[in-house]
Amino acid sequence: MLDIRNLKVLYGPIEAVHGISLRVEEGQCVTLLGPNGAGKSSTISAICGVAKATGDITFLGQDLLGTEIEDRVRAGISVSPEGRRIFSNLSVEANLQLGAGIRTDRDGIEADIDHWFTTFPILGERRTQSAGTLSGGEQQMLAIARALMAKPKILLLDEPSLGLAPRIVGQIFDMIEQLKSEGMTILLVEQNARQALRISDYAYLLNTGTIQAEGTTATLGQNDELMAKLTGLG
Amino acid sequence: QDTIKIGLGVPMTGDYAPYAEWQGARCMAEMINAEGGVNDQMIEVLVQDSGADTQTAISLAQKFLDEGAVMLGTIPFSDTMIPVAQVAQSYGVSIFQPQSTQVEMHAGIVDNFFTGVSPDPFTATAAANHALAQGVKNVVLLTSDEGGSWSAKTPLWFGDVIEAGGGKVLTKLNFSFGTSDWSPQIAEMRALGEDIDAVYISSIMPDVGVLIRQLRSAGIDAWVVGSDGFDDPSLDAIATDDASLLDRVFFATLAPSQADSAVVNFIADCAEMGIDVPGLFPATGADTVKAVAWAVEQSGSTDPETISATLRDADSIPVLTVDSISFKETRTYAQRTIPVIGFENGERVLIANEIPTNTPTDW
Amino acid sequence: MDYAIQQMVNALSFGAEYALLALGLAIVFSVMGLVNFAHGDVIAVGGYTMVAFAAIVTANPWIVILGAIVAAALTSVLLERVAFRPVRYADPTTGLLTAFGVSIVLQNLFLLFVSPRPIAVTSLYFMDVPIEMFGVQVSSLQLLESVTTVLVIVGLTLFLNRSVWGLAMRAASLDFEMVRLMGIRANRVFALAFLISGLLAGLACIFIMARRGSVDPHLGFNPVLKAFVACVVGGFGSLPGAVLGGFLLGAVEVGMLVLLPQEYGGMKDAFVFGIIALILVWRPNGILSPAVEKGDKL
Amino acid sequence: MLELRTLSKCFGGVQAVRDVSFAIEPGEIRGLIGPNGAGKSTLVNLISGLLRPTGGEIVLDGRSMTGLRADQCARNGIARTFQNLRLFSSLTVEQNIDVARQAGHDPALIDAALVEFGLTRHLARPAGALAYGDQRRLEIVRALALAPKLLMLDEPAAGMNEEETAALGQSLEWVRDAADCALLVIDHDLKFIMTLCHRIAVMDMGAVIASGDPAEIARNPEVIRAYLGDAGGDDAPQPTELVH
Amino acid sequence: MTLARHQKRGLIGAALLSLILIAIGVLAAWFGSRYQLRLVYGAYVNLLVVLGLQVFMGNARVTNLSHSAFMGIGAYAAAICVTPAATKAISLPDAPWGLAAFTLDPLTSAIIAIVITAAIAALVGLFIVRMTAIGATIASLAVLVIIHSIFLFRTDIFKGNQAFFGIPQVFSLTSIVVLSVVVVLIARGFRESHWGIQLRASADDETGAAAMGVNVVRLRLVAWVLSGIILALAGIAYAYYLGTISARPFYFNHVFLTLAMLILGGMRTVTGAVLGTFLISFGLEVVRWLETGPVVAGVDLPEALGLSGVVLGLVIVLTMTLRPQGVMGDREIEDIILRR
Ligand SMILES: Nc1ncnc2c1ncn2[C@@H]1O[C@H](COP(=O)(O)OP(=O)(O)OP(=O)(O)O)[C@@H](O)[C@H]1O
Ligand SMILES: Nc1ncnc2c1ncn2[C@@H]1O[C@H](COP(=O)(O)OP(=O)(O)OP(=O)(O)O)[C@@H](O)[C@H]1O
Ligand SMILES: [Mg+2]
Ligand SMILES: [Mg+2]
Repeated sequence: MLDIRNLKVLYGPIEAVHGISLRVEEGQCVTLLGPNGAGKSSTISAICGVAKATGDITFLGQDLLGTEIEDRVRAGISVSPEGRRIFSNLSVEANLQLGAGIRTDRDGIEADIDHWFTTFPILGERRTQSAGTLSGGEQQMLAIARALMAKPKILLLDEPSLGLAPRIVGQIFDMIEQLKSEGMTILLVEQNARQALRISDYAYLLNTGTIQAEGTTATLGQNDELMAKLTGLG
Repeated sequence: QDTIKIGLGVPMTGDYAPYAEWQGARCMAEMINAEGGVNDQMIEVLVQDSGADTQTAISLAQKFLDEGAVMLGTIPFSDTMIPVAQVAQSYGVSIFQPQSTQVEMHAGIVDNFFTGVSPDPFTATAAANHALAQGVKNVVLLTSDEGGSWSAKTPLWFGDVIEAGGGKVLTKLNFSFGTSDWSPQIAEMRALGEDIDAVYISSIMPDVGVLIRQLRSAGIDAWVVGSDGFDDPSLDAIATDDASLLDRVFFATLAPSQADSAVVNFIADCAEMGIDVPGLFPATGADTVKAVAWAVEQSGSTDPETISATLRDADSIPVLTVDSISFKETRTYAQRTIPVIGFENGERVLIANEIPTNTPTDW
Repeated sequence: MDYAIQQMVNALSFGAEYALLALGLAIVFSVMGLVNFAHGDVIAVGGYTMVAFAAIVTANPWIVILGAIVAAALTSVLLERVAFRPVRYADPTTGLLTAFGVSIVLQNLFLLFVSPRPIAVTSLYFMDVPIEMFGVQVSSLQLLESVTTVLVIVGLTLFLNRSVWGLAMRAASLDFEMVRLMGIRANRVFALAFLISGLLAGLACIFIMARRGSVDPHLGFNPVLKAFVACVVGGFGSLPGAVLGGFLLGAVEVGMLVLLPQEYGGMKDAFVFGIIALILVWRPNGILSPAVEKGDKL
Repeated sequence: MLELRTLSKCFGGVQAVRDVSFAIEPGEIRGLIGPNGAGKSTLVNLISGLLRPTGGEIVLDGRSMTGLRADQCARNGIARTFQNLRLFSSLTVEQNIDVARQAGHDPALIDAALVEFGLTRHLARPAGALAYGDQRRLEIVRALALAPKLLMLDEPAAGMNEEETAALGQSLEWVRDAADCALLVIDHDLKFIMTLCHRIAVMDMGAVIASGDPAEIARNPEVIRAYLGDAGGDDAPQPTELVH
Repeated sequence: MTLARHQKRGLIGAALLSLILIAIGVLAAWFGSRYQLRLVYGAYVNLLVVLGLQVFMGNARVTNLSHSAFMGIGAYAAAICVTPAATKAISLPDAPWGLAAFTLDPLTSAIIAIVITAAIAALVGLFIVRMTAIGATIASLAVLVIIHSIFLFRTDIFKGNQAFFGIPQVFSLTSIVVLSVVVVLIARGFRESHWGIQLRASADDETGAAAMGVNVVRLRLVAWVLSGIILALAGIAYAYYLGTISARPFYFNHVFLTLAMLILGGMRTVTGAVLGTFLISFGLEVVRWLETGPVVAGVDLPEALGLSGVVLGLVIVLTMTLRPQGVMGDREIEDIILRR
């Protein structure tokens, strides 16, 4: 579904990702792991067109590089970005409405918003509050819900568990599993390696902008040395 | 010296560009030069943009002086005229300003200064005399501090003359330049409950045009009287569709500007020569050039001090805007007739053109 | 009594004009945090278009009006494209100064290529007819302008709060890229905001021109200056704030004109702005922006 | 040293903090955990003066801090870091620290802290150009320049992997000893909190629902219900196994 | 007290700037025509204004549009004190409070003018510094209008749009060069001081700064008043050289011009302020010369009046779009010459 070859990400003169290749098949959940500054977020940014990149990014057979951010979203890519980036001056509800900006089915949108308010009741309680005043974790929930409002074909999640309480972390991973079982394709970036590996099919380990290891989670899971490195636990 | 240089460091851009005396000055210089110049010497008008900035104007004056200018021009604001005159003094050069009606310049601060017009009390008096002649009794004065004494004091002088002539100032109302809705002032006038014979205002276009129309649509049929600020082609234009709008409007100004007057003909001649002189104010620049040329011719000298002395002592100096002016008695401002312009069927007519004698003296 | 009512009507009509102008500023501000000092020059473009239309094309006032509105709207969109797009992500100061620059350029272009002097346009005089209503005199123009302002307020409020485009506009000022990540064509969001602002400028231009009957390079400067103050008083970026500020300013201004003794008339602007300043001391962010306690939140 | 007495904060209808009372002793490292929106950051905002309490009292070393502005609190020795970084991005690292420098601070301590947090080589770089992790560390060093009596850290380990988190924990212990101040640490990384803190307070719905040493907290059924849940999956670390 | 690294570097930078200022003055005095001397003097006056503007705008990063009015206050206050009573008897016959009845020496007058300007700045500043950035900017615009209306209205004191004349012309190029050097040192000193850095920090992140013990409101007020004092100096230098002032030069046109200077050079640094002032002052002179349609390299250029206005506007727009932080950005002169 998503096929990336020889991707380089550039911030001005700095190259943050040095020619990586990765694939996400339809219905799969693929995880990117790696320490701070490895280039995970940069890769996500490049896929949605926010960061400048070279190489090949093909999505559903269509070449993405050179297309506008908006067109990529309309092609079915949706992201919950690093740093959440909720619209802080809009209400929680308006954030979700904007998330469905490309949809036209009014009733469907209403229903989906209600769905999210039941999934994350705290958001429901804050529905008219301006999103900037939400707590860190509430904002994270909102960002994930907003990304899903677009009904994407592929969902890019950049550290969705960041700043969330353990109970919600569990809920988020359960939700990802659920989405996957409904056929959603997911590209996940996580620091929480164990949990991420548990629910994903395939994983890439990034460090300093290059891929250091990759494999199905089953094979990776057997590689103790690698696991130790990933989790830092030993 | 090959040419007779007149230096004009004046605003060609910015808010004060409409004064534009340089346009008329250039045209007049070309006319004189086309006839062979003065005493076989050509007149050269040096023009540079001061952007209405005093410092720049002074620097430019210095530059023109160093280049040998025999006469200078500046924007008609005393804050610029005074320091420019001070700089020019050591060169024996004077300033000739053809539009400056401010009273202040005549208080003896500088004496190397001429203005080709009479100060505001004279225009106010000329206008008031005509108003009295029309039987005006009750007047309303509109004043503003924004245009200096021109807009703040001229109406009061007008009122003084009216009261001296048996009339009455009903009230004074305030306004700002750039007003496009006069309804608060008009409501005040209606609330007076008395018949208003005339409304006096020293302001500029387009405000004046707006005032006239709004007065008329509010059913106030008083004379609208004013000064040189009225003298812009866009005033005539408000009556394009309804000539009667201007029927009860007149103003005292710098020069007769009705059809076939010297100024109007001059503007037409300039247009033929390919020089755009868009109205009375720009045309007045011709006076500067004409006066200098006359002085050079009379004295046979291009020494700046001689030129100034010749102008100062002459009984009668021919200029473009009025038949003649003289500085002999007044020293710094021109003794001359004050034209009063009115309208008939939307066309300008010269109503009066006399030297007022009953001018207030408190200035 | 009649007199008081008359002046109140006048105050309302002053306010309507300021509100209309302030709305044009507020909509652009709410989208990209830009304090658009060039708004007045967009109005002037409308005015000059009228001159050109009346002189070259036709004197039919409706066509002249249409021409002016279209020209103002197009100018506004064009300015967004050439001048404001590059500073889209920049801080408000940068935008403000850019708009300053644009305004200076436009004014000087008018001076250079048209004229520094006022040019009369008489084709809109017909809009200004005196009407007596309950003993109060209003001009049809005041009435029309007030009605227009009210319609614009209602329309804009619905649009901004109900439509996705409206939401996107409000969101774009803080995180433009994220709006694009919602699949919303952000360039169109900005173009739309400037289009609306330009249309409002065009409308304001009609009323200003109908009243003044002439255009010069500074046509919009003074009214827009007031409109800024209206925006700040109401709370910059808030549309209801802009409207409230506009009417408040109108009231204060007419009030000062009426109440100040003539000797102090010259201080009118000082008093008007002084009163406004006092309001700002009471509510530093404008009347309609509630004092939110942000804490460490953004 | 720091004592909170029935501290409360309302935002319109939302009671973000309600009647919170607790005390922090000198040299203590206190953990603060709780579900999202429990009011932890709000509590820190109240103590640091960024928000005004709607009720209650904050007392530092016997002096009331209630109602003081943020800058006054800071000068009285209450320092903090932010959940969303708030560095002065156009200033250099050195200048960022200078901003916070107070009369009573110890230059040698700052130098040592720069070494401890590995920032020495970045001194002349603009803070905005640092990697995210380094920015987090800079916030801590900057706060130390206030010569704080109490240092509050809002999710310092967020976005760090386990190795980095462990290193951070050690650095914080160093800070406590070297700067001789008490620490209040908020984080959702339980392992980090439970290793680092002597005592932990748990907040939910604005109120403190439990307080005690790590072992007590991990066993508390209320805490498990409100905060930990079944912590997702079988191979996730169970609370009890985190206690050392 | 020991100086921090950036403060030592700042000393070098300030010294370099001073040298440049002195050099320009000396060059002008040796080689310039009288006309050019006047231009250079004008440039130095504007430099003082721009430096005054920089002290507040550059450090607090709030756009101020009222600076020319404060320059006006300084100029008028000094003028009223220093102008001989005999002259004032003619020019200010109705002056209240005996303003027309005394004469002071230039130095005392200048000190009084500075004190008065600082006091008014402090009063106005109390309001301004509490507002949000855009609010403060528009409020400063209101301040400009208010002060201007007062100048216009109290003709008995200020003469409004008429000339206030007869001010002793005691300043020369030398005095203003010395003054500029002093002001550059003050501006640099403030920027690198503890307060300066705290203020710049608050511009980056106000909440963060407050939490680090920075009293943002008080610091802004300090910068605002300091800025007012420098602007008063500029006004005094203007009045003491021209001998005649009026309300007009202290209004919008001057506000825009000096603002353009600051943002072209870069408002965040003192070097930027200096650079921008001289670039625009001398650049405009070139444009003004081009407008007259000179013959350049054998080509007779057409007359293009009104160019300077367009150029000024374009400079602002292009600077903002291409280099929003001005030519210098965050760099002072020493950052270019010395290694970081
Ligand atoms: N806007 C930027 N400008 C310059 N360099 C950047 C920028 N954003 C990221 N980088 C650099 O690119 C590299 C990769 O950063 P990236 O954010 O992709 O890492 P990451 O793997 O997501 O790390 P983290 O776990 O901290 O989120 C880092 O060295 C970072 O410093
Ligand atoms: N300025 C504010 N205005 C309105 N509500 C607010 C404001 N700040 C916080 N809140 C609300 O108060 C509650 C507590 O927020 P707080 O930020 O303290 O949570 P937290 O415990 O830090 O959560 P997290 O772990 O997710 O960061 C939240 O529900 C939030 O929506
Ligand atoms: Mg990342
Ligand atoms: Mg929090």
